[in-house]
Amino acid sequence: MSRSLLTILATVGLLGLAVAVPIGLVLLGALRWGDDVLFFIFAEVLIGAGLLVVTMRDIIRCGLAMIVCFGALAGIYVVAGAPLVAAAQVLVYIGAISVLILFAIMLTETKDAPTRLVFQTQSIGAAMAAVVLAVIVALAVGVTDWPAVGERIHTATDTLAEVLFNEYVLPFEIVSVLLLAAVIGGVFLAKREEGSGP
Amino acid sequence: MSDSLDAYLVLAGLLFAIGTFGFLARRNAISMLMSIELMLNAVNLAIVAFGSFIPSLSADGSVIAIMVMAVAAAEATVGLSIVIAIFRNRKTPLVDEYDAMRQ
Amino acid sequence: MNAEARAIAPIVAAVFVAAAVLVVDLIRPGRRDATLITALGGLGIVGILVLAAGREEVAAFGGAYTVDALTTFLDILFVAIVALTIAFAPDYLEPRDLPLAEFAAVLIFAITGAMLLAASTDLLLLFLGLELMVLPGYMLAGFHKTDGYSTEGAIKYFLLGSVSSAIFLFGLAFVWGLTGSTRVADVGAALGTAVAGGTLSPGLAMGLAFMTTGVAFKIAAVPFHYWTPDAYQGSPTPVTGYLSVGPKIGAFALILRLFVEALGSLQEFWLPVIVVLAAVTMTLGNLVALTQNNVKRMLAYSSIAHTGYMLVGLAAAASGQLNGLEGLLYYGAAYSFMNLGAFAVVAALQRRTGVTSNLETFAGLGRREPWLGVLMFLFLLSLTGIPPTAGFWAKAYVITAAVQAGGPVAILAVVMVLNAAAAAFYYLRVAVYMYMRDPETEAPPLRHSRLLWGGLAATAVLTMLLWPFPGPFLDLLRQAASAIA
Amino acid sequence: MIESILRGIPILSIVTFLPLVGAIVVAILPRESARPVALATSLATWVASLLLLIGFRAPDASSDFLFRETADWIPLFGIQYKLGVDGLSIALVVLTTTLMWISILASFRPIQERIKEYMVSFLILEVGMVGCFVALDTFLFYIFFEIVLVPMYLIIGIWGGANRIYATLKFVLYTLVGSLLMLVAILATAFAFQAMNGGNWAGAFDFERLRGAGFDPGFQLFAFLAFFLAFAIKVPMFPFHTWLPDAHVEAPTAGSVILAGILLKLGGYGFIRFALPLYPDAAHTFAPAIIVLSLIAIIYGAIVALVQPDLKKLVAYSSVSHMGFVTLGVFLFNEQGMQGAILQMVNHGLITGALFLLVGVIYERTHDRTIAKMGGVATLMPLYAAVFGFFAFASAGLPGLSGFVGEFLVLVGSFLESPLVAATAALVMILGAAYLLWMFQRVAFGEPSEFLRNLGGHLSDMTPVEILTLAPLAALVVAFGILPGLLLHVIEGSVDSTLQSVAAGEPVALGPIVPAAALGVIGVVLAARFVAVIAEERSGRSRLAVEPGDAA
Amino acid sequence: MDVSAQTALVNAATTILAAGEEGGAVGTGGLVGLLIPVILFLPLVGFVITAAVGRRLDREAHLIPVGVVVLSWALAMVVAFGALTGGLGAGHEVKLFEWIPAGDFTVTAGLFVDNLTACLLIVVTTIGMLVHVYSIGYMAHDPGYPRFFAYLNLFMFSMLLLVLADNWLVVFVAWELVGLCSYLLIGFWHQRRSAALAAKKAFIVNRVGDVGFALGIMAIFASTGTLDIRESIAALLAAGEATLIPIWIIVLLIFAGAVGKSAQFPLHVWLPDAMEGPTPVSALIHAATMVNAGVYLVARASPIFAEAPGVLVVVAAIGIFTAILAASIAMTQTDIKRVLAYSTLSQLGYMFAALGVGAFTAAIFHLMTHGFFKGLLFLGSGSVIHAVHDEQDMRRMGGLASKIPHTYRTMLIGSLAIAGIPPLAGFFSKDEILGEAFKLGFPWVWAIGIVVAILTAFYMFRLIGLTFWGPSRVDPEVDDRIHESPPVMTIPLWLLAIPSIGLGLALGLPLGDSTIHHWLAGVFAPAVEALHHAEAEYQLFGIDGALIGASVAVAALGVAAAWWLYGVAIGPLRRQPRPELVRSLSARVPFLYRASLNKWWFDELNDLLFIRIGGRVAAALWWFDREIVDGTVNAIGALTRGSGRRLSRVQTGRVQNYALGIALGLIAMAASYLLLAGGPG
Repeated sequence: MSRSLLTILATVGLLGLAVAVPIGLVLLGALRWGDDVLFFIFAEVLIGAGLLVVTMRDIIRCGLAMIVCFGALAGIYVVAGAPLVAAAQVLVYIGAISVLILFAIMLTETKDAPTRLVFQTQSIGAAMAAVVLAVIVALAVGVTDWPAVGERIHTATDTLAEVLFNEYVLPFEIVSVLLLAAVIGGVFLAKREEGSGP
Repeated sequence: MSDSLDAYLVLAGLLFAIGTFGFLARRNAISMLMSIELMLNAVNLAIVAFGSFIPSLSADGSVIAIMVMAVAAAEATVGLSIVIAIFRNRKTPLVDEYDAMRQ
Repeated sequence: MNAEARAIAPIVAAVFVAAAVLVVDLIRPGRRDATLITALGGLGIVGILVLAAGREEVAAFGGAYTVDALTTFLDILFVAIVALTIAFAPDYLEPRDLPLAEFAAVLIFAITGAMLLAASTDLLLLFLGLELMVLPGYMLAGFHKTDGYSTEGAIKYFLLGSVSSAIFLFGLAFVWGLTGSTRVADVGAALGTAVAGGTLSPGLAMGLAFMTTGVAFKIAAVPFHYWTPDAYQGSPTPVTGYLSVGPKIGAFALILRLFVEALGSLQEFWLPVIVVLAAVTMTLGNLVALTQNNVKRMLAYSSIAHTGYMLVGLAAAASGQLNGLEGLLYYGAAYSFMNLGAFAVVAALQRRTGVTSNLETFAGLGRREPWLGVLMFLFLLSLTGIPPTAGFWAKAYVITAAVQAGGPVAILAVVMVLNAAAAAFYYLRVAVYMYMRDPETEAPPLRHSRLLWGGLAATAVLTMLLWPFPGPFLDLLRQAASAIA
Repeated sequence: MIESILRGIPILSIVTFLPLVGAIVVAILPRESARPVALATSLATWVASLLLLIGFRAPDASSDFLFRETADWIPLFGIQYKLGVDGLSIALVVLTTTLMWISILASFRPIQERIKEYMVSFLILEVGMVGCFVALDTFLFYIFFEIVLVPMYLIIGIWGGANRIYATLKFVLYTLVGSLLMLVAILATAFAFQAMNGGNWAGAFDFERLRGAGFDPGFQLFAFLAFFLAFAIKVPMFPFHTWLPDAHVEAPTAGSVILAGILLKLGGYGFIRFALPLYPDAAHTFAPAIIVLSLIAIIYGAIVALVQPDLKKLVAYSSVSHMGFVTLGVFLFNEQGMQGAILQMVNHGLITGALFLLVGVIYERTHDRTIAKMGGVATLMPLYAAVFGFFAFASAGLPGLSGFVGEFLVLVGSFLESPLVAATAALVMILGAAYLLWMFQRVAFGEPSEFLRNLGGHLSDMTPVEILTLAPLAALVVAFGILPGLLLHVIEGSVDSTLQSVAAGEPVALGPIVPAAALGVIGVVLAARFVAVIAEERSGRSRLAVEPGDAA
Repeated sequence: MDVSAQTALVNAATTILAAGEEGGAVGTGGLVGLLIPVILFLPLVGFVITAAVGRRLDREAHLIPVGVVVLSWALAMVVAFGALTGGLGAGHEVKLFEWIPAGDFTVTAGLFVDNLTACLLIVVTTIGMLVHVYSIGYMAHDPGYPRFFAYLNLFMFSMLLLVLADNWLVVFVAWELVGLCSYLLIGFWHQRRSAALAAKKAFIVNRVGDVGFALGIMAIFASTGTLDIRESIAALLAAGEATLIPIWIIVLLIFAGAVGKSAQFPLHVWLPDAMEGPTPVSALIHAATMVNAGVYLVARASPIFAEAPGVLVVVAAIGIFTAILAASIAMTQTDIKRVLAYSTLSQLGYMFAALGVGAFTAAIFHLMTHGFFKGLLFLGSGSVIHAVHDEQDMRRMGGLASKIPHTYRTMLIGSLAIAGIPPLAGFFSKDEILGEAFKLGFPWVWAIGIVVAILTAFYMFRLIGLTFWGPSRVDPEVDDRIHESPPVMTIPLWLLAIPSIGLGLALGLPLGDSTIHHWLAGVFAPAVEALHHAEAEYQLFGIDGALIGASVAVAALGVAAAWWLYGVAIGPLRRQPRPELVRSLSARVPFLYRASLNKWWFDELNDLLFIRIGGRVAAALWWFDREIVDGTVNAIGALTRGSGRRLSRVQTGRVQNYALGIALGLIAMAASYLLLAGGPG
């Protein structure tokens, strides 16, 4: 009883902190209102949800956290000026992939699974490797002078459509073939053999 | 901050690292699959960021991101079907118990 | 037909062949012959189209898709690989009640991806081609879905493969962002100016690292090879044969397009990495292969070692020797046929279900099934690199290039031959079992389909006769190499 | 007349590939015909090779190669199908073809299993060996050099003794290490030549053009070392010889005959034909070290032979000792030494071949080769004992038989260089007599042993076929002993031209490399030893190839 | 024969044989040019035929071998006579064929006859012929009859080649071939382990010397560029000090060969064991011919030996030491053949002593006389052994004089001859050696030689006494069946007795200017000149007479001592043996007695050195080979496989482990690229 209360309190506290920090930063002048705050909050949610995805014990909750994470990312896409991608993100990831994964979770859930160890014995090593990787990427990004960086560009949907079906017609077709192949193979693999198993 | 390419890229790096951690640390096949999705999303974030900040890539960024999403969907399909197939054989989703072949 | 259509025709045709196989199976379910005729006939058409397309160099789709001699060379190789794999498959699949049509269709999808890789001169297309090549691979690995080993191999292959794809894509994104283009030609030009000062921007270095890791994984270079033994061992044997050559050559095609063409100007940066990778890859592959008692697993490690040998060719090429590219392509072709042949023999032995691929299976093979024994011996000799087999010529070609390159690459040549000598041990150990051991239980000889024999004959002839004689093969090889140099 | 006829036909290709045709025929026909077809093929090849001898011109012009056949093979790299023989090659080709039909004949009775495969292996082996001796293209030579491995691998591995798998794998791996490094050297040499010729590959593998090329001394050192390793393993020189006793003991009789009779000669031939003329400077640099190794081999092989309990092993170690004379003679760089070395190669082929046949004769009857179990053979099988004694003395270098002349010429050659070397090598006259006579005494003399008496009637004297296999060898041993000129006239030209091309060489200063290398070698040995000891402690005796399950 | 007749004969011989060659030059061609090869090759033909068809001839197998040897002997006599009468001038050579044409190193096989060769021809062919004949009887019941004669013929060929060859390397060939024959004949009864061992020992010990000889030949070639005996000697002499290899080394090496073949200390150990062979073999090879080869070799090389006086001293020392060593051993041996074997050693020692002091002629003289009387003694001992049914132990003989009279008488003659009792052959030659030694300034050689002479006389009459005189100690079972040998054996004995008695008189007179000196003066002139020995006037009633007296006296002393101890039964001289006295005397010098009985422990020493220590060394090397050399190879293999096994543990089967590996690889890759990014290198 008290544990779930504690959890709720901690969650609320964290959420508060997540909102409070950007506001505080704006007040301090480090952030500007509008996009910056949005970006910050979305980024917070993204990272937080991401961490939850990889750390939570209950895999269904992980899946739900993943949806949150994808949503936050869609928000960032909007901030970045790619609303179409954001839409696609919502459709593809939240609408399709996440659902797929949730179904898979249901299908493969066993009674004893959640009670067992969630993490590998090597999780400390994994954490260190991940940190190092993040540091490397961050450093490399920070040190690099990006060429021809201009203002943030908002891509119009119609130009996008034009590009997609003009310049990118071949990749587009290839992707469809890829999906076709994946569906054929997926159906075959997931199909239950007659007279075998549940 | 939202005008800085670096911020997006660092964010992408962080997400990628989180995905990496999940992949390395989790035991459940579907958790690992989710981690992979996080990593792909990180890549997508980077791609979109480049598209947003580099004029010559403005349209391409979005297109490529969408395509990567499609690829991710395909991968998820295949992956989940394989997970289901092996679950039928092994009755467990814990990948570290799939070690019949080694050395 | 305009040039663009002609250029893309083989890939379109391949997709249609895959679809046709499925449709034919729907109309006449389970009819082996119909499926085979459709698949092999369709592949024949694809092959013809490849040759037709290859008659002139075309840069289609705004330079994203190029048909040059390299494309033609690799496409022919891919078509041959798939055709042979399909020829070897029925004998293995039928006793296990695995559907041939799905197998063939998925396989043809995979090879479509590989063909795309061979022709792409666009980073996005390269990535898509790679995915189209490997995704069916994951499924093929798990094709024997009721078999624990097959699915285990598949999930390992899939999980690691997906991660490596993500890593590769991450790197690709950075390169793309830094060069501002996805076209190989533009990327190359941009990088040429970017590294004019002799240094590399950290972002680019990181991107390069991610990309190298990604492709190193796909070609099963050490230390990104872990998936190989498990996936190879677990997969149905014909699939293993395919996996050991198709995706590997495809990944090398990617390397050629990406590293040699697009990142050619960064040679001085990635050459040392390739040198180290080559040395480590062949040495570890061979050392571990020495200890294997399962032939499929042994051949998996041996395929890692062969990756190392091919990397030597790449290293020589990166040191400015065109021979290196020729050697790499030559090695790829020779390796494809001998390795496919070896796996085909293993598959043939496993016609009876329940037969493992352990070394004991081979005991007394030379007496029980002399022809299979002789063919296996031939493939093993070729893998060892004993003249006059193709494996030898390929090694000699690569070594020549490495020696010409001089410096650390020449030392690689020495490492390579020492490795080849060590490798002889485990290849010959199979021959030891075939000819010098008597089986513990005498199994009656099996009947194999004519298709299998035909396929084996084809691989054997190619293994015996793929010499660097003047002729179409060599011409194509040289043109292919010079197409990207 | 015969010369002009021979010039019209590709006689060398015929000699080389006739056995291949035979092999194919044997493979096609049923197993009953394997023996006669194989024998007929080998005899036909022999006759063809004798034509070479007849067509051989007087030695005055024979620094040049005869019966050349040249065709572009892989023009991309200037690789040619180029054959040609000089006296040295002819001598060894004829030796090969002679021993070959003898071996095949000698296999008629002992080999009953898988006779087809056996004969095919032998005939392919002949292709490889003859090819090695007639190839004038380094690449072609390498190919033939490697081809030899495969049939020998099968011959030892399939028809060999109890521990055959270990032996055959060791043989192949050991040889491969050397020959693959040689391949690198061949390719590097070709490239160096090509670079010197402004990037033109033409002739880059052509021995005659490489011969006078004059490579950079530093490069020569490395290339020579690779060649040296390949040939030293083949010869085999101390300390690369340990594959030999194993291979010999396990190989079937005819396999041992060919192994000792011809395969070892590939090493000596390679030194004379390729290593010396191509890399004269390096040859001069390493000659002192090689001479020392040869001396060690000569003495060491003889001493170790003394205590061998197994007949074949004894003969194997005697081969180490005898082949030491070959390398010694070659690296003296004088006429006597080189001629003696070549003579020694031929004679060793004849004599040791015969000794292995003789061991085979007794093994065929007793299924044992343990010297301690023998005794009194002279009483039971007088003819056998006489022939055995004959070849034992021939092997011990009895003057009047062929073994003496070669040995003595090498000794003379070494005396001219350094009396101390000659004196050391001459000790083998005592040691050789000691191990051979001791062996002979224990086998042939005394009362018939318990073991042999229990065999009773199986111990018949030599059969006509066995006599037929040994008689030609005995005749040649006598002939070359009394008229070594027969051989010397044939090889004179080759010796002169080889010496000429090596004469220009100058030793390269090695500086501190030598002690460093020596320390390195010692270090490797100690380290390997250490590891082996640890490995042994951990898992009983662990050997290269033998796992617990590997024992056949 | 008066002088004019002699001259006429010489002229006739010259005309017939050498087709009118001028005296003093080396001749070629002519009838003799045909005869010499025939002498040589007849026995070879006999060998080949007998080896091929001998078994079918069975008991008639001797016909061809004996026939060819008799023929060979007759021709040899003609040639020898021609040569010794000066009919061949300075010699006659026959070139046969180019044996080894190896560029600069060209060996032409040829034959050469001069007076030295002629002397040896006489000994070799005569004794060879008689031994052949004798063997018909001696080997009559042996199953290996044809084989025996085949070997004997091969030996005759080899020995003749040895003395006839004109090239060092051909000599070496013959040298080895006689060794081979010796091996075959010692081991003739190969079922006997002792025979087989003795044969092997003989060959191997000989090989030790042969190494020296071979190196000597190489040194000669290195120094002169030729191996023709005369040419090379001339070249060496002409070069003087300037030879590539110092002459003293060359001659020392050649002498090493002689030491081996002639069984001189320290390589003498093989000869006594060689008595395991059939007795005719002992007579022919190990007494009369082959063992003399060393003496012949040194004599042949005398001009260059003379250039190295220091080496000659070594020769003399080794010779005389061997003489006394062997004589001391012979004193106590009980095997009749071994006594004779040690006696042979001792007498060979004399010959080397003679060579060493520069008395080359005396050495050859002794060689000839010794050949005959030692051959006689051996054949006689064979007859004795035959008579007592293959018993060789003299302690089981005694009193045989009356039962086998021919044997007894001839052996007595032989013993008197070897003991140096005038006027038998041995007296002349031995006296000449001792006298020359004294006169040429080697009194120590003389002194030891005198002691040896006493011992010789003593042990020979000990032998006669134990064998023929006194009471019979023969096995009673055998005693009744003792019989004299058949004529085919006794006739050769008598034929050998003739030169044993008369050869000294024929060749050794007149004293101081003997025939043998005339014969050999030319051959040894260069050596003698080089040694600068003052040609002392022969003084029968001075120093020479005194020396003769001393020799005779000591010989008589030895004989008397033997009679005193071991008895005598010649006509009126009768005395019973006193074995108890022998025992008490030997008890007085226990060390010497045991040393003599145990042959000064040389066999034990060799056993220790070569069998025990050498065997250990060989075993240790084999261990080294297996464990270190091969061990390294195997360890590298094991190391490779072991590292593979260790590396394969990385493959845990768990995806996450793999992924971590990939992640680490990625980090390493990124790190290395970032490092490289700063610029290449």
